[in-house]
Amino acid sequence: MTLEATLVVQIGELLLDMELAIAPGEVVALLGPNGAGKTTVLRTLAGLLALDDGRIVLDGQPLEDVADGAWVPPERRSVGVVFQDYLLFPTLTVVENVAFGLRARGTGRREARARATALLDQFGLAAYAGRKPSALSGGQAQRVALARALAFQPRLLLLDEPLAALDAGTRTEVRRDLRELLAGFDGMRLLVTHDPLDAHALADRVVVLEAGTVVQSGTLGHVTAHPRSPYVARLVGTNLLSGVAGADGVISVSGSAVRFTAADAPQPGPVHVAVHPQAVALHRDAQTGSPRNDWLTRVTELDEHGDRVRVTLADPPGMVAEITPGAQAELTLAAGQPVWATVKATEVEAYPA
Amino acid sequence: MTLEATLVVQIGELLLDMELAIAPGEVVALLGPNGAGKTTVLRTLAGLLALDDGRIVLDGQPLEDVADGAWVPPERRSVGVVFQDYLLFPTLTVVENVAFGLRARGTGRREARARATALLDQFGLAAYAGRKPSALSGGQAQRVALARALAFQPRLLLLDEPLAALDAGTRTEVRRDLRELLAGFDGMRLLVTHDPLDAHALADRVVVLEAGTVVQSGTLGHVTAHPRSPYVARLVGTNLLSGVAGADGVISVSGSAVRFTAADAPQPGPVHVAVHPQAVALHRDAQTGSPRNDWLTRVTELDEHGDRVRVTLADPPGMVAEITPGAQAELTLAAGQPVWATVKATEVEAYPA
Amino acid sequence: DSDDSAATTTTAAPLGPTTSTTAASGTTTASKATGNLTVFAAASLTDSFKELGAQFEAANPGAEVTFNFAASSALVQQINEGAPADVYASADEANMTKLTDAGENGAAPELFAQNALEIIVGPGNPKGITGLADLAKEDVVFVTCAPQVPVGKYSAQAFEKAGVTATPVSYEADVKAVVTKVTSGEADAGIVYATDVKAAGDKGEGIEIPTAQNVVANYPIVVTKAAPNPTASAAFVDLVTSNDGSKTLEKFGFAQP
Amino acid sequence: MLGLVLATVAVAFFTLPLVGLLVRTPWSSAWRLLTDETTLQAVRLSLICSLWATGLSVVFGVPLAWVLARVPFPGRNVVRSLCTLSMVLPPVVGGVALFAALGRRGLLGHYLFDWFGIRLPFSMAGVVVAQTFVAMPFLVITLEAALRQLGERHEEAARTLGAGSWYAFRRVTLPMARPALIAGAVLSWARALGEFGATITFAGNFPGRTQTLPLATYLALERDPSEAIVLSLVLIGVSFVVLLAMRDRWLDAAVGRRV
Amino acid sequence: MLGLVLATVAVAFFTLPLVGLLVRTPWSSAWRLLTDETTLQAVRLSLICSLWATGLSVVFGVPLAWVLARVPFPGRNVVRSLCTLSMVLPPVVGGVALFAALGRRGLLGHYLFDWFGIRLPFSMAGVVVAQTFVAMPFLVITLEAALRQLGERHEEAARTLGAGSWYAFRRVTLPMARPALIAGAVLSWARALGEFGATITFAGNFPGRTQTLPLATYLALERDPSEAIVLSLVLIGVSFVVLLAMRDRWLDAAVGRRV
Ligand SMILES: Nc1ncnc2c1ncn2[C@@H]1O[C@H](COP(=O)(O)OP(=O)(O)OP(=O)(O)O)[C@@H](O)[C@H]1O
Ligand SMILES: Nc1ncnc2c1ncn2[C@@H]1O[C@H](COP(=O)(O)OP(=O)(O)OP(=O)(O)O)[C@@H](O)[C@H]1O
Ligand SMILES: [Mg+2]
Ligand SMILES: [Mg+2]
Repeated sequence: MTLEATLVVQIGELLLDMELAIAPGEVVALLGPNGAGKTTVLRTLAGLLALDDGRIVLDGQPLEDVADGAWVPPERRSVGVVFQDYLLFPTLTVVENVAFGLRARGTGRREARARATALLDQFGLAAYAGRKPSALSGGQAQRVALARALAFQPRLLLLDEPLAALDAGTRTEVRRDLRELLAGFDGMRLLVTHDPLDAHALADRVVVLEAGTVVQSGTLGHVTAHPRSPYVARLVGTNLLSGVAGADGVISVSGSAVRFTAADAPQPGPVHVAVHPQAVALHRDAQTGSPRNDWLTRVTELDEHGDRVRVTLADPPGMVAEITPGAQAELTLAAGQPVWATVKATEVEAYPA
Repeated sequence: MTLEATLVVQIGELLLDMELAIAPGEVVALLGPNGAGKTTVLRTLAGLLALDDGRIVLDGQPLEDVADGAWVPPERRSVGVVFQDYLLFPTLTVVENVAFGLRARGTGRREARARATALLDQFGLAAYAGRKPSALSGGQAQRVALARALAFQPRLLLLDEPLAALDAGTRTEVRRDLRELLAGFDGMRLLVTHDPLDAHALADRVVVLEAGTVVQSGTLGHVTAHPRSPYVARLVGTNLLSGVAGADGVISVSGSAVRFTAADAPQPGPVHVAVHPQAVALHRDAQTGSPRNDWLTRVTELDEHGDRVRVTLADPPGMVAEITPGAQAELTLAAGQPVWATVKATEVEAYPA
Repeated sequence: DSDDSAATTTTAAPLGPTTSTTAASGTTTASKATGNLTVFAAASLTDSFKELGAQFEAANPGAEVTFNFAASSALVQQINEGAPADVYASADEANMTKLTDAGENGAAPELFAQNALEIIVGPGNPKGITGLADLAKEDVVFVTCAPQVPVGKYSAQAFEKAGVTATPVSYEADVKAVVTKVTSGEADAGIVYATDVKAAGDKGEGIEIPTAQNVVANYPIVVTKAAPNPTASAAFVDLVTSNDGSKTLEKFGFAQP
Repeated sequence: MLGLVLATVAVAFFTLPLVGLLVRTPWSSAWRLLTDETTLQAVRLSLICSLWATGLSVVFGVPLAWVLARVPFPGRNVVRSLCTLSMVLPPVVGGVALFAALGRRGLLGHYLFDWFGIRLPFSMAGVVVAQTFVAMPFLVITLEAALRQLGERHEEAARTLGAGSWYAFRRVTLPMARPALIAGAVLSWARALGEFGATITFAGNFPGRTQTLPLATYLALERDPSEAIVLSLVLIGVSFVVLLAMRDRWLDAAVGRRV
Repeated sequence: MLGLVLATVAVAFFTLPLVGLLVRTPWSSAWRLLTDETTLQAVRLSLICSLWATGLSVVFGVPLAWVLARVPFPGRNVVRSLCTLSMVLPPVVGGVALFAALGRRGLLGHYLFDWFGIRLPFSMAGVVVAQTFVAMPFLVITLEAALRQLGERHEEAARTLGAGSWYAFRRVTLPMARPALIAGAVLSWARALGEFGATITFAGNFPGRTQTLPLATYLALERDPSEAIVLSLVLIGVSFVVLLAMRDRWLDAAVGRRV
């Protein structure tokens, strides 16, 4: 019993074309830059946007199939959605909003109300039960939207940036609650988010969507270790270079004189090279020893984050180095200043592109 | 020439009551949990919500003064707002939306259009200039809203979580662009955000609002070092305890047997104690030496973040410790397991509550 | 047919009969009449007056007649409001009186036509109506005009004369509404003017009402006080009251005073 | 400022004639007329029938508006046009059309009559039918526009929550369109209350049964205009009260500002 | 499903009478009548006047609706009621009221006449005035409801961008309310096109000058009901075309789904 979908739909200039499979009880995080098509994916799964091609099968039942014209309307798919802009019902009170899904499915008024109230308590919204959505703050509204989608237990739950408007504290709490709730039942969940922490805390697997196509998917750990696109690299905060590995295992990074060696040499051919900012050491002058993984460059930007200093290095090969305030105190780096960068071979992750 | 405001307004159960001053060219970040009243503050400053008491003075001109009934309507205050839910004009194209402020202020159609287009380019939205907002993705819409508020250069700029819907990458870019733009002109800016990084990157000063009142304000550094409320502590990711300092400088933390000494002893009396998670060391068994800052507790939660392991320790005194994967490998901690925690006196920040 | 009945059932006209001399003068003075002439006439005169208007224009080159047809009451209303009327032809004396009371008349009103009551029934007279008495029958659905409307008042009088008491299902607001009800088959019978039966053509049949029971409507005409074109007005009134005029009117079912 | 100026002119344009009427009202005879039995009958009948007509307009008009706004089908424009033509029918012709359909000899009417002995013309029911016929389109058009203006996103949300489109409409969209619903109902009601032509033609004019206030007024006009004025003042008074009841807050959508 | 059933009944209710009319139309005499000069004049006049009336209704009705919806002032309900009373005036009385105000002996009218020699009654202008008088309220009510339904948040946003409330209304709110604006205009137009009572009283019944189709129909009725039917078919035809032109997409608000 799973979700299996092949989604092909043209929207504006964007052609969305992807495969998606979610196992029962699994939570998949859908990551991707703005305009990648994440919301569009959710709309198609919910039945709010018809496919141009492909099919959607939930628990073996085809919800939509362009081939044989099968089509199940949204209200008869067991799908819950948290919309990016909430779409709370303005004329209903908060509790009526949350109870709506149950009422629409025929639950008695009293029971629906009771369950809705319970859920509101859980999200710390009890105080607002009687209010109209127009009297809620942004974050409150978002939590209500979340509660509304969770109130009836859909087989497939689609969450479109459900935590974006929450403050740091509430966010961690809701994240925890959500994790427990989701652990609870064995439906399938698709979570759109821009925050790796959400993915880390909630998702078993991440799918990275860019310009309508999947560029990478797998466990967060794996994706973090082997980013395959600048977006992913930025997302997980490592440096990503692409180059070509020679027969000798030496990697020449495209567009730069610098050559790298990795502890475990990759197959010859085009490769991705991932280097963690903390693995990039900086020095005032050239280092003796292995000439490899060692190059002269310039500081383009300095940026202190609490207990780290992020140093952006000039292209090519563009990199970010993260050093301790102590190191910075010695080096006294400043933007525009030349500097030697080195990376231990053991810290160079190289894998086929 | 500054903004000076005393805002008193009752909205629902919330009584907003605060003083706010912003100097020319200054960027103030307004932080606070959901429902603290941030948006309400912005609405009052923009003239969309009348004060119950107090006054708003911009560049010496009173915009509103309950005392003498002074009142300047929104359109004649030079105030730009990015709304939490954007409020783009659905019937106008993106470029018309951005040009609206200029047109409304009498700029010629062609010029307004030109300047709007330029701004759109800057935000990488040129491709969407001709679209209706309904054809934008969440993040795109938010950037348009930002551009719209920046297009005409208001004396006072109010940004309500302007980056919440942006993906990691775009977010850093926009943050940079924004910083340059804001550095450009000498107006005053108030930025509502939930992300300390935004505050760090953009704001000179932060004001923390909780339940309608200011709990703390100052530079981010200072606030980070001396959090005065659990919310702030959570926000900046340190542990906050409150206790009482004895004459001997020894601090007994309320509700727990543990007693702390700080390198520089605080004045006797009630104090806040801030301890950075990385400063909390964990051991299988009791440590010899100074008996202080050393206590037996239990692991309640384990949580790996990339290159750190966050260990939540049992109340009292509730704390989070951050250790390296290496350390974890040795300790092999598991939830529920007893553990000894220690903190160097030098790592204990104590200051009057 | 109905014409004769109308003619034969003529009773003395309150305003006294018009003399044929005026008719003669009508034809003589006609040549002097030029310019625009505005005639406010009762709606029931539409066809007949259009024809008279044509005759008038033929007889008086340079004269142009404009008509304003509406309910007699509405016309009085308009004239009292200062409407640019030269001539007012009413379907009953009551409305003419309203005009004279307001002093809007330029001369004494003259009667130019009469209209007798008839019972109108559907084609083939399905219910076999023969006279007013039949209208009192249970299974007969009949309509008359409301007492406020002249024909309604006359109908009431007719019933009185005939000693019949019958309640219609509806008191219509104007006589054409009665015709419509009957011709569309909603009512079995109605009381209308002879002219209406004629106008209804084959959609309705007329049942004459004996003179003894019948009541006649008098049609007065007058030149208004504020008449922009008095000479032409007089000429037109003369034409209407002349013999030629009478002939034309008879064609449409009117009787002579 | 231009907007205000134009608005003021408009108000004057509406107020002046009413003032004029008041000026010309023969207050002396007014009282006698107002307390006249037939007048009171007419008022009662007018209210009852117009309210019935409004009720029917809502019951049938709301679903129709929903279909026109939400259910796409070929020839939707034709249907919309058909359902609004009765607005432009000249008074009497409207009645004739109703005869043709529901009269004793009408397409449907003669079955009603032959089989069930039901005769709509000359009955109070006839009045209601006639009024509904001319009044309903006002509700339909107003509401359809409102529904289109609202867009479908909230309905979509409702459907993902398991609501059929009709349920979603009733629970979510219609409440959001409440101002338009009320406005439409008021327009229909006003139109029904003032209805004259179709009524007198189709239902006839019988005091206490089918003689509504406009009919009484019209007849009064035949005898004495000033009487008519008094009667229409009654009509005006009645509707003024009702319209006043249509307070701001009724009209206000429950949806306030989103903070 | 209930909604659809009710809607279908409604459609039938509107279609049947029209079919009935067609059935009873004397097609033989139809052609002669349709090509008759006065008929064509009437059609032309009806169109011109009703369009003028609609135009005026928009020009004055939109600001009025805006004031009623957005500018709070004491007695706003009273004003709203005043401006909608003309909807319920019985046909003829409407004309009488206009006389009282704009007639040559009217409150304002006699100044117009004495000072400028302007006489509205019995002129084409008079027809337009009469039609506007009865038609405008439909636009006002419809639009006001739509404005209230929209809420003020987008206007607020516009004002923070420096737009005066009237400018904000014109550039932002009105376009968002376009469906209602169109609907209101159509209702007014339809009402104006079908207007009879006020027109024949206030403007008289002069072929080519003030004789609109409804008036022509009324006269035809005096002569031969079946002629009247033909004429009203013309009226129906004309409006059918116009209503058809009111396509779905015209009615659709530009605001689609927000992704
Ligand atoms: N109605 C439409 N017409 C044309 N283009 C559209 C329409 N709706 C969306 N798009 C485009 O499709 C792309 C995908 O939109 P979508 O909302 O799925 O992006 P997203 O991944 O949700 O982005 P975000 O993270 O900003 O929400 C965007 O570039 C958007 O501009
Ligand atoms: N119209 C209203 N009636 C009653 N209470 C309201 C109304 N609008 C807002 N509130 C309450 O006022 C408080 C402050 O709202 P506000 O939107 O300012 O919070 P906020 O700081 O912006 O929160 P968030 O970060 O979630 O946007 C909230 O608790 C909200 O519930
Ligand atoms: Mg999205
Ligand atoms: Mg907010």
